[in-house]
Amino acid sequence: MTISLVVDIGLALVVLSLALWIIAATTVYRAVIGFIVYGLLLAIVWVRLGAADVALTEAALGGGLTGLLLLGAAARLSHHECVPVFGRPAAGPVVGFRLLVGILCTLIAAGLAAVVLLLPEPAPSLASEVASNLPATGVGNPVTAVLLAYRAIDTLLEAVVLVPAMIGVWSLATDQGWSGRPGFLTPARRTSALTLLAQVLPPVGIVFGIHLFWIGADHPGGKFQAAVVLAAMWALVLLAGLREPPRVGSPPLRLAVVVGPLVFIGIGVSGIWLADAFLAYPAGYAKPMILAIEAVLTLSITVALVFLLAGPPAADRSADGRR
Amino acid sequence: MSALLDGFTVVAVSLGALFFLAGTLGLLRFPDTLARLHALSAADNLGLGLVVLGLLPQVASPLGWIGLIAVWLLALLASGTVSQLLAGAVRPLDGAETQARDNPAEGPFS
Amino acid sequence: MPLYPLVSGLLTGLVDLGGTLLVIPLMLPVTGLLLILAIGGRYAGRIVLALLPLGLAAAAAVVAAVWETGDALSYQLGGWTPRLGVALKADGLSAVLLLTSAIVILAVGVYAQRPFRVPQGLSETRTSLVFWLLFCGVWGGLNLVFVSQDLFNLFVALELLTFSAVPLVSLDGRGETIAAALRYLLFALLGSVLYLLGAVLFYGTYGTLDIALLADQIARVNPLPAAVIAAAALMTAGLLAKTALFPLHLWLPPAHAGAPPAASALLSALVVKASFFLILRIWFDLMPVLLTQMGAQVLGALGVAAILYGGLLALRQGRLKLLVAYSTLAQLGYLFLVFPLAIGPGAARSASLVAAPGVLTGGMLQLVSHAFAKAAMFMAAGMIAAALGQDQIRKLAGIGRALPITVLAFGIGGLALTGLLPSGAYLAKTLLDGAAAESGQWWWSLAMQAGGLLTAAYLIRVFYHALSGFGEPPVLRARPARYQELVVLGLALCSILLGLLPSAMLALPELGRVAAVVTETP
Amino acid sequence: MNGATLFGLCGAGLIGLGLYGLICHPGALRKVLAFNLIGSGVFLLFGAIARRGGGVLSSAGTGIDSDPVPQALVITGLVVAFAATAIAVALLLRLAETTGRTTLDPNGSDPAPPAGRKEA
Repeated sequence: MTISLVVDIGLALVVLSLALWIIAATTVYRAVIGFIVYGLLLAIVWVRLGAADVALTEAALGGGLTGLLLLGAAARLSHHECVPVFGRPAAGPVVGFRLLVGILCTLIAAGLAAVVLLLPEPAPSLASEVASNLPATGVGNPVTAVLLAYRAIDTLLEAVVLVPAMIGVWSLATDQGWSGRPGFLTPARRTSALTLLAQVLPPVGIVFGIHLFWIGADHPGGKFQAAVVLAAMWALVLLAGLREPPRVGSPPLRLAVVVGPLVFIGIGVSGIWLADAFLAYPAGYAKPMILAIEAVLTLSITVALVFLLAGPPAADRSADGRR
Repeated sequence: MSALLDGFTVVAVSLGALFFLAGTLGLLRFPDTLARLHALSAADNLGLGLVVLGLLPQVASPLGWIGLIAVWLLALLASGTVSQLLAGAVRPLDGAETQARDNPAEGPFS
Repeated sequence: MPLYPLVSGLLTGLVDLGGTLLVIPLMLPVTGLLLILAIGGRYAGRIVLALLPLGLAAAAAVVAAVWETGDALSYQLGGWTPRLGVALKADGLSAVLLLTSAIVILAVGVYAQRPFRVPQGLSETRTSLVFWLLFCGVWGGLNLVFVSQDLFNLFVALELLTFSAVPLVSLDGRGETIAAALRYLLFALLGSVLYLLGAVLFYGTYGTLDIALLADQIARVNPLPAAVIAAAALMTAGLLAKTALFPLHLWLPPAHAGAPPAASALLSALVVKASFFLILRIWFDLMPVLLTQMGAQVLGALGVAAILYGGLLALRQGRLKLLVAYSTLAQLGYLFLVFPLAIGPGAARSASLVAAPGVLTGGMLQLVSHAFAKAAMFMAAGMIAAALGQDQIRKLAGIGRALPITVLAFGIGGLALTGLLPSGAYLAKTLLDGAAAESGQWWWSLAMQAGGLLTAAYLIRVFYHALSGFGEPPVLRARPARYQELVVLGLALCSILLGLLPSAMLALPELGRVAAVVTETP
Repeated sequence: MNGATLFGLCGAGLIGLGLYGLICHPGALRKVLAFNLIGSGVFLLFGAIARRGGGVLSSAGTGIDSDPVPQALVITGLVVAFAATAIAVALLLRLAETTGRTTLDPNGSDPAPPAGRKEA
């Protein structure tokens, strides 16, 4: 029972109890608060698992942006949801059904736990293969090598998947609201504290984001984490009301979202002639190409994430009598 | 020399932990939101400062020092802003107490 | 105009590309998607119109390449071999499905030019940009699902498909279509998370995600480890949720009936088939030993339940689109009869048995003919609903004389579903019946006959109303364009004439599949 | 019982909890929260598997002692999960705006009429 095991057990128990809180909380607002704390604790769990890149992503994306999204949703929904007076949750399915589902879920969890315990002892792993092929990719960080060299198709499709997701959010606008500005991040009233934060933090955040992207080649970091930090800064500025949310139809921003995947496809297709395989990099030029792709992808993912956060375009504020 | 530094680290970090404990006690015991806010922001920021101070000798490269101090400064900035926002939600500057209290979800997004 | 040498020159040029050919069907729709967002909604229709023939040519070239070499076409992305890299592989199954989806997407793309064109004054409308962009997203997701050989890559393909299909359902912005889209999204996300969990367990046991490598390792170990059985069960359950098989079908009817006609044609004909195709991959390529287990019988039973449930509920529907959506539920049931018939309890006792050949071809024929027929029926139903302003079956009187070609197309599609003589479904049913008789499982063919009767029943109900009425034909609000009607009729004819394929072509789905030698587990 | 297996069990528990929440909670936003729980449970399981297979790499001198392939897949999965949450949130907010319903049950009757809007 080494000290690190005790810490791990404590961490696991806290994470599980937070998950229980998220499920059992009476109002959705409390559940979302619990979820944000859960996301940040999960980042520490990823550090304990030796996965620094994932810890960065989980903290920024799981705890941060998802929390922002859900908090905004919970605040908006509180006008519609029937706030249970004495803590009894809204009329859910009958208790017997819940019991049945509870038993089913505990069986699934127990089965999975048993499977985890029965995993083969010499754990199969690609770590050695990744390490031996690392010099060929010219990149020091093995995770970036997997993301951009060995399994480049997944990362390309990742950046492409964000486009239909963004369009899915846009499609929920009303037809006359199509030319308006997305409404989720516009503040009800401007507070001086938030304005101060939105003026002081973004410069630091942008420098940190670019640093995170730059060191991504050789140390934990990379384009996803950098894009999330930059998107968070932009969202903060929008939340403080310093800037108007970006219009859906603005050509430069649409090009920004598209340029990342397009450059990636261009380099991939050029690989067919230069390095005799789609998404392959010519021998000496792997690292500069990977950095070029990462730079453009960071830009595209940042803009896509902000559009995802900003929500569907709503009719212009003046026409919208809700405020 | 390193034994002295290690000793300093242990002392500083445990002091920091003590302040966190005080902050949490304040959170549990104090009657209303504003008092809790005060306890939390005061104790936790000081506790974090002590922990960062204690960890400084453990970190070799100067870049690491900058990183640790940046963590502390950003945490200060964040907790300051959040305390302002929460206090503003509980008791808006214009003193109208009742309106905000029964609609906790007002917050920055209406 | 020397069209034939031009086309054959293009085909041979493409076929000589060998493995690189597989990249074209992937990158074409993805580039289209990005260009539409960059250039904007006004030219979206034309961009798609330009890409459609290229996509069809690429799919035809893949079929030609697989047909010529008699073996699967494979390609290592980035030059990395599969344990590290991701491989693409197009065997007979993928080639058939690539071609089918290319044809259906060409028809839907041409049909949708009119409803989603941008009126003169505007630079872009919400529906036109959203539809055309998600159209390319669905097309790209489908091609990747049919061609990829890596489990996580297939997960990303499923997500691309889900994120492109869900917003199509709530395109008209009404309350109930948004609720239908949200329910569809939750079911689809639960499905893909369970699928991902299965992939994680496979990686935890064998350290790779490539289907071919996993199949080798699974074939060697005799009592399957618990993690592998759990992974297969989780993946199948997740994919069943996405295929909307009987107990998990709640989301399909409101979603497919609520979507605009062109979108519901895509959803019913192709998107639902992608997750079914993955179940085929898992059960026939990854773990053929599963076929001898009880699981295959359970899938067959669920298929029969879907046939009966879908058929009976289609009989009771008041709206035409809901009737066609419930008929999708029923027709999906047929596809799941492939699993129990592949080995069959009787035949499994022999030491080792190659999966019964006719069954896979029968399943493919049923899938292809349903894709053509259902796309045609949904588009025809859309035109009828647009013309009359409503799609109540009782109020369809006289539409037969008002829109003759549309109702004819709907009728031919319906007949193709029931499995009349020249149709692909007829050939599929004979093959499946033969396999059922050979393996002594008469009850599956009984279920197929019952399904055929139910399909005929709810179609006759529609024709009774549509072709009746002696008064003057109803006043039409919006008359569909002639080319739209001809495209839908062409698609329906494709389905009805599928049975006339030369028998040599029927061997196509079997090509390139490593002979699934199934040893009876002790 | 080392750290990796412990977090694997924690992941299995999260999946069970999330599944219960997804099925039993009527509220749409609660279902989205539960879906995120299941997602993080699956990724945690993948992380535990990565940690088990990691020992080799630390000897290779890169200092990170967990298998990089699952890490890359989890990062991609996290971004996909965020995109899914964004679409789900946009859908359920639009549903609440158009029909005032925050739940998905087919009979669609919200237990209480939406709380009157306070004049901000």
